[in-house]
Parts: sequence; C-alpha cells; structure tokens
Amino acid sequence: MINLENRISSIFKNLKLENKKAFISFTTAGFPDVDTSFEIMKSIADSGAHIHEISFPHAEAQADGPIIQLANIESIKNGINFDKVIGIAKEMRAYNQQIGLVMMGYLNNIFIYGIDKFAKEVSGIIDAVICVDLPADVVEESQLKQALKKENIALIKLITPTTSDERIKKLVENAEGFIYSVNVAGITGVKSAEIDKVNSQISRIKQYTDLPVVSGFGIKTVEDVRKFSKSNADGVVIGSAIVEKIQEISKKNTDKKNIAKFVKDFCSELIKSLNS
Amino acid sequence: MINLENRISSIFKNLKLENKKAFISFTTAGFPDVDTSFEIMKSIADSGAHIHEISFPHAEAQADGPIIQLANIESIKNGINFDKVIGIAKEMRAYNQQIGLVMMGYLNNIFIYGIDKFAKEVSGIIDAVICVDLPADVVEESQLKQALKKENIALIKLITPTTSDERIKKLVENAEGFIYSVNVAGITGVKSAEIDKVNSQISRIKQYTDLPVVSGFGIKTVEDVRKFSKSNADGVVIGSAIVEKIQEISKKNTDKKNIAKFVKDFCSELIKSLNS
Amino acid sequence: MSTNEIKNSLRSGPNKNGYYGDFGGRYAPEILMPNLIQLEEAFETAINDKNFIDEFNYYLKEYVGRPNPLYYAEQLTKKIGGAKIYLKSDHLNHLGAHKINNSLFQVLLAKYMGKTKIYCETGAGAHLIATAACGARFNLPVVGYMGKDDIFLQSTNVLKAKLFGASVVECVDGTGQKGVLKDACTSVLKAWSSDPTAFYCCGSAIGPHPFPKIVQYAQSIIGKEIKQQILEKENRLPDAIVACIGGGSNLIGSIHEFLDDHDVALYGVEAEHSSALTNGSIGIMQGFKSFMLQSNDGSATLDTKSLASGINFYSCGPEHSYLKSIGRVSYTYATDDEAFDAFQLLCKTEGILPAFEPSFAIAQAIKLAKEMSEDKIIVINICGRGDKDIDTAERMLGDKLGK
Amino acid sequence: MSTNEIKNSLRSGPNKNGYYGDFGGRYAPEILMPNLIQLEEAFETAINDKNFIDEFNYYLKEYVGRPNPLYYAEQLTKKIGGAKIYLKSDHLNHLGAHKINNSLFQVLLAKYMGKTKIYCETGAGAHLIATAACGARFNLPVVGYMGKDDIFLQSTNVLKAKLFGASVVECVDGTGQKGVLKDACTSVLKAWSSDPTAFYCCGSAIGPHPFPKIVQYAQSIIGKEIKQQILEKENRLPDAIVACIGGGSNLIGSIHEFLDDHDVALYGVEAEHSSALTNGSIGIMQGFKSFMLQSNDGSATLDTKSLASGINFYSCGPEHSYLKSIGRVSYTYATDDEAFDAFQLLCKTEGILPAFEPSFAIAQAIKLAKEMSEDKIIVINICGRGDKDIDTAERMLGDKLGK
Ligand SMILES: Cc1ncc(COP(=O)(O)O)c(C=O)c1O
Ligand SMILES: Cc1ncc(COP(=O)(O)O)c(C=O)c1O
Repeated sequence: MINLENRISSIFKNLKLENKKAFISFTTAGFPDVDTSFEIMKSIADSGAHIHEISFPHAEAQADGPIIQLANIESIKNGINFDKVIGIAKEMRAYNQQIGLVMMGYLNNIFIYGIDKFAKEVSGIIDAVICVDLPADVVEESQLKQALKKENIALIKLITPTTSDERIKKLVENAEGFIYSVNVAGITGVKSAEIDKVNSQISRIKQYTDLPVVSGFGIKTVEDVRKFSKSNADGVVIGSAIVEKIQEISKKNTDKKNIAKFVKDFCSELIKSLNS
Repeated sequence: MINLENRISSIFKNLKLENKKAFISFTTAGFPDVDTSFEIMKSIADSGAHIHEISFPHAEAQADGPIIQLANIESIKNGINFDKVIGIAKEMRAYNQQIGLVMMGYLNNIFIYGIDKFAKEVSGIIDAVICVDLPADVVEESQLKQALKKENIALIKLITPTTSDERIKKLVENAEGFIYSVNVAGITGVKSAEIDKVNSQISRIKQYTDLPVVSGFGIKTVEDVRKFSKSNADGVVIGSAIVEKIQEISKKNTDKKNIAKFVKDFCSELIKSLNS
Repeated sequence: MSTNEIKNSLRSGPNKNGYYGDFGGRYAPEILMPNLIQLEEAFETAINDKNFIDEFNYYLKEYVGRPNPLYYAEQLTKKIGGAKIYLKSDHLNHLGAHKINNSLFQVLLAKYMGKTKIYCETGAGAHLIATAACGARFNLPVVGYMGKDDIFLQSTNVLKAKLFGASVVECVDGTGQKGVLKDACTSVLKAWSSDPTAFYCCGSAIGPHPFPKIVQYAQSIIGKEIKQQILEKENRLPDAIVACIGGGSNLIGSIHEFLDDHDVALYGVEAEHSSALTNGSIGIMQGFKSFMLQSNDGSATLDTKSLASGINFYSCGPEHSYLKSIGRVSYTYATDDEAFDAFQLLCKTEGILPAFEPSFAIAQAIKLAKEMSEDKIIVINICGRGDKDIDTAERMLGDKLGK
Repeated sequence: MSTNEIKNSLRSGPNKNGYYGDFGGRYAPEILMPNLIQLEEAFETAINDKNFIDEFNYYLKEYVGRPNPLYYAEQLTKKIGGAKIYLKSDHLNHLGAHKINNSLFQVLLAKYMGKTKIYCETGAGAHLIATAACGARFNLPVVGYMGKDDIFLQSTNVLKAKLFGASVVECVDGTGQKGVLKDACTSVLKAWSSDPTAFYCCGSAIGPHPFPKIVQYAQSIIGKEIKQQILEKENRLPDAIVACIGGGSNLIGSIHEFLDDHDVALYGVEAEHSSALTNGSIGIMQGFKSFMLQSNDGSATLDTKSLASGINFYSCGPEHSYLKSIGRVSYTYATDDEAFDAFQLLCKTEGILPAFEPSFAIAQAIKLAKEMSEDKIIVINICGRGDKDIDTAERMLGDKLGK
C-alpha cells in the first residue's frame, strides 16, 4: 500500500523546497459527460497540476454557486453516479501516480455508499477527501475520519472568514493533509477573493497549525492567480473558473480531446502564473 | 267636484244589477313609450273596461314579476317620470269620464312628490290609489289615506293568501272602494291562480266586509277569465297578461295605433269571456 | 341581552313599527307582512331565551373564533403620529369578515323557527359564503341571490358557496341584462314572498323591520368586545370609533354599544361614489326609509360604484339615517384613491391585509388620528380581509410592485 | 417554557449536537456554522428570557389571534359515525395557516438578535406571506426565496408578500430552468452563507440544527392549546391526534405536548407522492439527516408531487424520522383523491374550507374515526384555510358544481 499521506505531504514538501505553491485543480466528475470528464482530468494531470479535486456531484450543493451547480445537474442527468466517480478516480490513479487526488463533495453520497466500504474502495487511490457538509459536530465526521485514517487518506478541513479563532483551534487539532482556507464568505464562483483578506486569514490559521494552508473560492483569472503567487498560501484551488471554461468550450466543441486540450492549456497558463 | 267614491261604487253597483263582474285592466304608464301607453289606455277605455289601473313604474318593484319589471325599466329608460304619469291620468280623465281610474305603484314616488301635493294634483282625476308597499303600520299610510280622503279618492287594500284573518279584520276596517284579493302567494305574472283557492279566499274576506272584492295576480288567459266568471269575485284584475301582449306586439309593430288596437281587441275578448 | 327599552337611550332600537326616528319602518307588500311579523316575534322570543343566546355565544366562540383581538397598531400609530390606533380584528373571523356574526345569528334563528331553507342576497359574496357556511353547519340548504355581474366578478366566492353546498340564483334588473346587489335584494324579497317556509337571512342592517334590528343585534358583538377590550387595555373608552358603511352592519355593530357614551365620537365612512348619507336624499325602497341615491322622482336608484364592492350600495341602514339626523354619528366618505393608499399603508406597516371596504375607514381614521393628540385613542373596525381584493390591487399597482 | 431536559421524556428535544436519535444534526458547510451557532445560542437565551416569551405570547394573542378554537365538529362526527371529532382551528390564524406561529417567533428572535434583514424560503407561499407580514410588523425587510415554478403557480401569495413590502428572489435548480421548494431551500442557505448579518427564518421543522428545534418550539403552541382546551371541554386527553406532514411543523406543533402521553395515539399523514417517511430512505441533505425520497446513490432528491403544494417535499423534519424509528407516531399517507373527498366533506358538513394540506389529515382521521367507538376522541389539526386552493378545486370539479 502506497503511503498516501506521504504523497500529499511530499508534494508540499517538494514545493516548499522549490519555493513554489501547489496548484490544485477542481473538476466535476461526469461533466460535460463521463468520458470527457475523465479525459479532462488526465490532461490536467499532464499540465502539471499538483493536486486534483474530483468533485462527485450533488444536486443540492449547498456551498456551490451556479457554475458548479449546473455542472452537477448536467452530470447527474448524463448518468454519473457515485460508483462511476470512484471508477474515474481509479483510472486517474492508474494514469498518473504523482498527482495528489482528492475526492470532494457532499456527505450523502458517502453515507449512502457506506462509510467503511467507501474508505476501503478508494484505499490506495485517493489521498484525501473533502466533505463540504461535514462539520466536526456530526456523528459521521469521526466515523469517516477513522475509516479514512486506516487507509491513510486525509479528511480535509475547511476554514472560512467567519470561523472564529476558537473554532479554528478545534478544527485544526486533528487535521491532516492540508487546511482549505475559504476566501470569501459565501458560495463558490460568485465573489472574488481579496488578497489582503486572504493573507490575514491564512496568517490567522497558521498561528494554530503547521499544516500547509491552501486558498480557495473566488480565484478566477490568470491575473488573480498571479496575485496569489505573492500570498502566504501554500497553494491555490481553482474550481469554478475551470468548470466555467469547460462549460464554454464544451458548448462549442464536442470532441473530448479538444476540450481536454483546451483545459490543459488553461491550467498550464495558471500554473505558470502561480509559480513564475 | 265629481264624487269619485261614487264613481267606483256606482260602477260596482251597476255591475251587480246586471250580474256582471268588473273588468279591471292594468298597464304601465310610459310603456312601450309615453305616447303609445296613453294611446293604449284610451283604447282600453274604449273596449269597455270598467276600471283601469295606471301603473307608475318603479325600478325595484318588489311585488312584481319579470314582465312588469321589464316594462317598468323600459318606461323609465324611455323618459317617464311621476309628473308625466299624472299628466297621462289627467288626459285619460279628459278622454273618458265613465271609467274608474286607479293609480298604482310604490310609495316612494308619492313620498318624493309630496303626499298632500299629490292628493290635490290628482283630485277629480283618479278614483283610487294602490300603493304596493304601504302596509297599515307605516306612518305614510294614514297620511296618504287622509290626504286622499279629502279628495274623495280611495286607498285600496291588498289581501293575500297568507294574510291572517285577524289581519284581514284590521285591513278592511277603514277600507274604501274595493278590496284587492291577491290570488297567489308571490309576485305578479308568475304563478297561475287556482280557482278553488281564489273562491275560498274571497269568502274569507267577505266574512269581514261588504266592499266589492276583486281578484288579481295569476289571471292570464281568456280561459282563466272564463273560469273567474264563475267565481265569487266582484271583479278581476288583468295585469301581466296585458303588459306581455304589449311587449310582444310592440316588438313587431311600432305604430301606436296598431298596438292600441291590438290591446283593445284583447281586452274586448277578455271582457266578453268574463261577462258572457 | 335584552331588547327592553332603555330610558333616554339611543340604544333602545326602533319603535314597535320599526322606526328609528323618521327612518326605517316596514314598507313591504302585504304578501311579505306575515313573514316579517312571524320573524319579528320569533326574534323577540329567541333573544329572551337563554338557551338560544347561549348557543349563539357558543358558536361565536367556537366557530367564528371570537373574541378577535383589539390590536394595538403600534407601527401605524408611529407612522401617523397622532392618536393611538387600535384595530378591531373582524378580519380574523371564520371566512374573513364580520358577516359571519350575522349569518350565524340568523341561521340559528331559522333553526329556532323550524325553517327548512335559507335565502340570502349578496353583493360581493361575503354574506353568501358566511350564510352558506352556517347553512352547511346547521344542515339547512341555502339559496343565494346574486347579481349577474357580481357572479361574474366574484366567482371565487360563488365557488366557495357551492363547496359549502349552497346554490346560487342569478339576479337581473328589469332589463334582464345586468344585475348587482340591489337587484339581488329585490329578487330575494320576491322569492321570500312566494315561500313563507323559507327564512330570509338579510346581509346588512337594511331592509324592512325587523331586519335592521336583527342585524344590529347580531353585529353588536363587535362593539361589546371593543368596549371590554379597551377597558382592559386602557382602562377607559376610546375617543373615536371609525368603520366603513355600505349597508351599515359592521358600523352599527361597532358603535351600538357606544351610542350612549357621548364622549366617544363615532364615524361612518362611505365610498365616494355610493355615499348615500353624504350625498343622498330620503327615500323609501326595498322596504325601508333611509337616505339613498335615487332619481329625482324616486322611481329608481342611481348607479353607484366603488373600489369596494361590499360598500357599493345606493342606500344605508335606517338607523344610520337616524343617527345622522340627530348628529350622533359623523358620516363622511373617502375616495377610491385614499382607500387604496390606506390599504397599502396597513399592509406595509402592520403586515395586515385589509379588505378594500375597511380601507375606506382606515383612510378616514388616518386623517382623524393625525389631528388628535397622542393621548387619544381611536378604534378602526377592520371588518374583512383583503384576500378577495388581491387581483384588483395587482391590476391597480401594475408595474409598481416590481418583479 | 424552558428547554431544560426532562428525564425519560420524548420532549427533551435534540441532544446538544442537534440529534433526535440518529436523525437531525447539523450537516452544514463550515461557512454556515457560525450563523447556526450564533442562532442556537440566541435561541436558548431568548426562550429563557421572560420578556422575550411574554412578547411572543403577546403577539400570538393580539396579532395571530390565538388561542384559536378547538372546535367540536358535530356534523362531521355524525356523518362519520365513530369517534368524536375535534378540529384545531389554525386556519383561523392571521393569514390563514399555522405558519405565522413560527414566522412570528423567528422574526421576534431576529429582532432580539439585532438582525437587520430576514431571509426565508417558501414553497406554496404560506411561509412567505407569514414572514413578510411579521417583517412588516417589526420593520425588518424580508427577502423570500421561491422556486421559479412556485412563483408562477402561487402568484397571489407573491403579490401579498410584496404588498407587505417583501421582495422575492426566483430560485432555480442547477439547470436554471425550473425551481421548486427544495431549490428555494438550497438557495436560501447559500444566501445566508454569504450574509451573516441576515436572519434566516426557516419555514418548517427541517434544516440544520437548531432549526427543527426552533420551529418545534414555536409551533408547540398548537398542542399546548389543544391540551388545555380538550381538558376544559372533555376533562381528559384525546385518544388520537392527526395532522398532515410536509416538513412537519404543524404536526410536531400539534403533538409535541403529547409525546409523553402514551395513551394518545399520534398520526402524521403524508401526501402519497411525497411520502418520505413511508416510502423514503435515510439520507442527509440540506443540512439534516432524515427519511427522504432520493436517488439510489444519494446525489439527488426524487421529483415529488401532490395536490397540496405545502406538503410536497422530498423529506421531512428529523424529529419525525426519529418518532417513526421508535414507533411513537404512526406515519401514513393519503391519496390526492382521498384528500379531495375529505376537503369537500368538511366544506359540506361544517362550512369550513380547509386547505388541501390538512385535507390529507382529515382523510386519514375519517378512516380512524370510523373504527373508533363513540366515546373516543380524535383531534385533527386544520392547519390552513383553503382559499388558495379554490381555483384548483374548481378545475377538478368541473361541471359537477352546476351553474
Ligand atoms: C368585508 C366587508 N366589509 C364591509 C361590508 C359592508 O357591509 P356593512 O356596511 O353592512 O358592514 C361588506 C359587505 O359585503 C364586506 O364584505
Ligand atoms: C396550509 C399548510 N399546511 C401544511 C403545510 C406543511 O408544512 P408543515 O408540514 O411544516 O406543517 C404548509 C406548508 O406550506 C401549509 O401551507
């Protein structure tokens, strides 16, 4: 069994040595369709993204804005389901052993699948899980954490601008992998992040933990990423911006190779801006 | 001043001698228009009707069915008003001194005109007044009665199938002219009178008064009138049936002479049936 | 509860012939007289029968949902900046208007008299649905008389009445082409003339004696509650009471208990274009003498119109004509625009959607309250809820409401 | 009123993490957590603050018009021929449904917390108008989140809300094409995430902790009144209580006071095609764990439909899932046809026009009452009036109503 925790840790360790930040991409499994979404992920891996978040879609995505919500609905309509998302993750791992893989989504899919069964199924495949609606106070949080721990998979914690210091202290206590610092008070893909506030929030988090802290929500353009290259974040997550590009290009172009190539170029440019 | 009470009394006295019944016609002043309605009344007088009721129209005629109600509305639309009705009565009296003339309608017109002024105005013209909505318990009843009495005009009382014996006794007490026995429990022109019930009601009334008792409401056809010729009524009132004829013929024929002729023929036929 | 005459009181009701001063009476065709006399006798017996009154009170509480609150309209008071404004909440009654007080009373009276069928007239349909509901509740079939035009305009109420099992008779005027409330009134009196086994449940404080008295009696629950509630809340009587007036039932119900309290100013508010008391003359129609809007010779009513169909009536109850004649009650009118503004203001300030009818009262009360000092108290009867008026409000507001 | 835990009681509410047995919880994104925690703390403070509770009770009485009657439905009882049927009359509340109990409580809580804006979600619009009215009354702007389809179907309620000064945000699902209640729920949670200065006034006993508890607390006035009233009238508790369930607020409000009275049988009635408790499976969505109608892998809700839009919801409040799991409450469903028959029956027998939602409860109660002897007592909560459903009733009845 590969030491998965080590994969994410070593990605951040290596980046630190190079004085670089992690580029974390996010796409919706099954969008615009199952095959193309896999093709896109492969090309993102090829682009040199350090970590990729595979979003398993949910129709009532509480924390997501219209861009990701539409992708969710479309992919569900196009026949994605949680089994198939796990299948995609497996194929991704077979395709690329370097990239950090994170499954990201809402608890219900994992809950319905079975927490222990899920952990076993993705063991050796993914490196971390982000569960948007899984705060520390619900019973499944410790269940999932334990089940994943057995398989060396990290359960990533999100911290937002409105999270109190007291709560940050509690949240980081048993955190693993990295901390996901949410830049804006609100949902994905709507507001733009302000770099000053981002920096101060990350400082606030770093008071309490030595884990890498990545910055997400509201980072949309090459310009944004360039600004973030000077932030104190250890990495940036680009979600809605990539999904929006996929939406745009897939409306015009149905050849999955072309779509994947387009997304790859976009990510390459972002990565260049981040670590230039 | 002609003794008006005598005119109605003598009409009934003479009829009695001949073993005949009074034929009392009823038309709406102003229907189908002011001129024609006067033409009609003249021709009715010519036909030999003993008494004629000149109805002064009211839009909310509480005791009248759809036929008379329509005539009321039409005549109001066509410009009749209470002044003009009095004018028609005056012309009728000028035209024919034998016929008994009754003005019939709702209190409000007389009330608005002024009770005393009205009595003076129709003095020597009409012989009786029927006020549909003027029971003994309202203040205007005695006012009108007194005012009319001064001018030798009778205020006619109506008695219906639902009037109790006790109430009949009170009603006939100061009655004058004749008693109007309403044949049906309800409004004009709808139900047909049943001769058995008519007879027993008239008998009931005659227990308490020596005045002539005339029978009205629900007498519609020559056939009906023939039946009534054998009743114990001293006269019959034909209202809706005549007004309906006027409605029918005036739709087809706009020449007032023709209409008047038609009504005259109808009345002649009815009079023949009544006293044959 | 007794109708025994009170010495020197304005509350003793009409004399034995149904007159309030010069007004009222019983100008009925002979064919109606036995019905009216029987009704009058039964009414007098019933209100002196403790069981009957207990039953009435039981259903007022359990079915109508009384007492309804005398609500202190704090926000409206602040907005106007004058007298303290209280709202009597008859809009909270079962079926959303004061009409049910009266329908309940009369349907119980019909039952008491052993009648087997109920007739009623209606304009906007409020009295129809109230009577239909009570008919359903007490297992008496209800036939509603309603103008042809109103049937079309108030189709929702017609439907409600039918769901309650009532049937509806279309009424027209003499032309047979159109029909409104006055035509329904004339029609129902005619129908009742022909069927003395039926009970006629009259919807407002109008008609031949004893209807004005019966309706006043039934609706006086409003004022009784106001009196008790204001004493509980303020330990004194209000300085003014304001209600709208069409036929005048909700107004007389609101003020009757206060007629002898001469420090309480009383206001009746008509709709501008059906303001019989302000702009009418004395006449006699449909069985009673009162102020009315009529043609010069008294042959016909004048056409009236109002934003609020419930107060769109050519006349008013005779007791109001009397109270006007002696100056005890001030009668005024509000315009459609004033009423509509008042309607919106109550929505926005208190979250209460009044019917258009009481909005005329609100409009007048606002003017009064502004002129009164803050230690004064004014009560407005909110005699109905505005659900029925929503579509009209939408049409009137048009784009002003925004998306 | 205190939320202190009662030993061995089903009424102690959720545990500190918001669980009723296995159900409920607070499955919220981190961004919502501070809002939820602040709300929970404020709620606990408020309900232990006598002034706050006095204020709530004041407006329940003066504004909502409570207590509403526990009405003995004599005609319906006779017609069914079994248990004695009582109707709890929440249809008589201001604005015609039980929703106002909750909106009032939460808007007062918002004021207590110093919030300056209210968000709410709505399906049929009942919760929207109740919240908009309370917002108007307490001078707090209200933004209602409503599905695109519902805005179209319930235009009257949208209009009422706007008259009360509220604005309405059109909500769609991911496709952007259509939107119903669940989309409004998702949207309002998102909006609230972005604006912690706002108060989210949740319309039913659903959502992340502490909403189910808050709504239960506010609606329990229904059951408190039932208990007091039935003791006054019958000197004993009822044998059964029946209410409809969509999210479950009127049901939990009706039964919460009786959870520990094990001789009182409790029934929740769903709509056939949105019967989460009868036909659903356990899942976690929109912040809580409960029974729900969902796709196999839990990615989406299933489409539901019902004659009664107010109970057309894919899930139900978590306390109900718990009460089902321990067998304390029996959950069943009625079909649209059964409900529509029950709707008509109540109209015809009692002159009461129920909303379609409680008609599902009536349908079930009729079945139960038939099987019960005459000395038994059953209470049905009539949680709303049917004015809003009249047009649909007309369409369904078609020619059957006659002219
Ligand atoms: C809500 C409402 N208010 C007022 C009225 C006027 O009636 P009244 O003047 O008898 O109170 C009506 C009559 O239908 C009505 O429906
Ligand atoms: C009248 C009525 N009844 C019932 C409901 C269902 O809600 P709950 O299950 O929360 O009582 C609604 C919801 O809108 C409603 O409007």
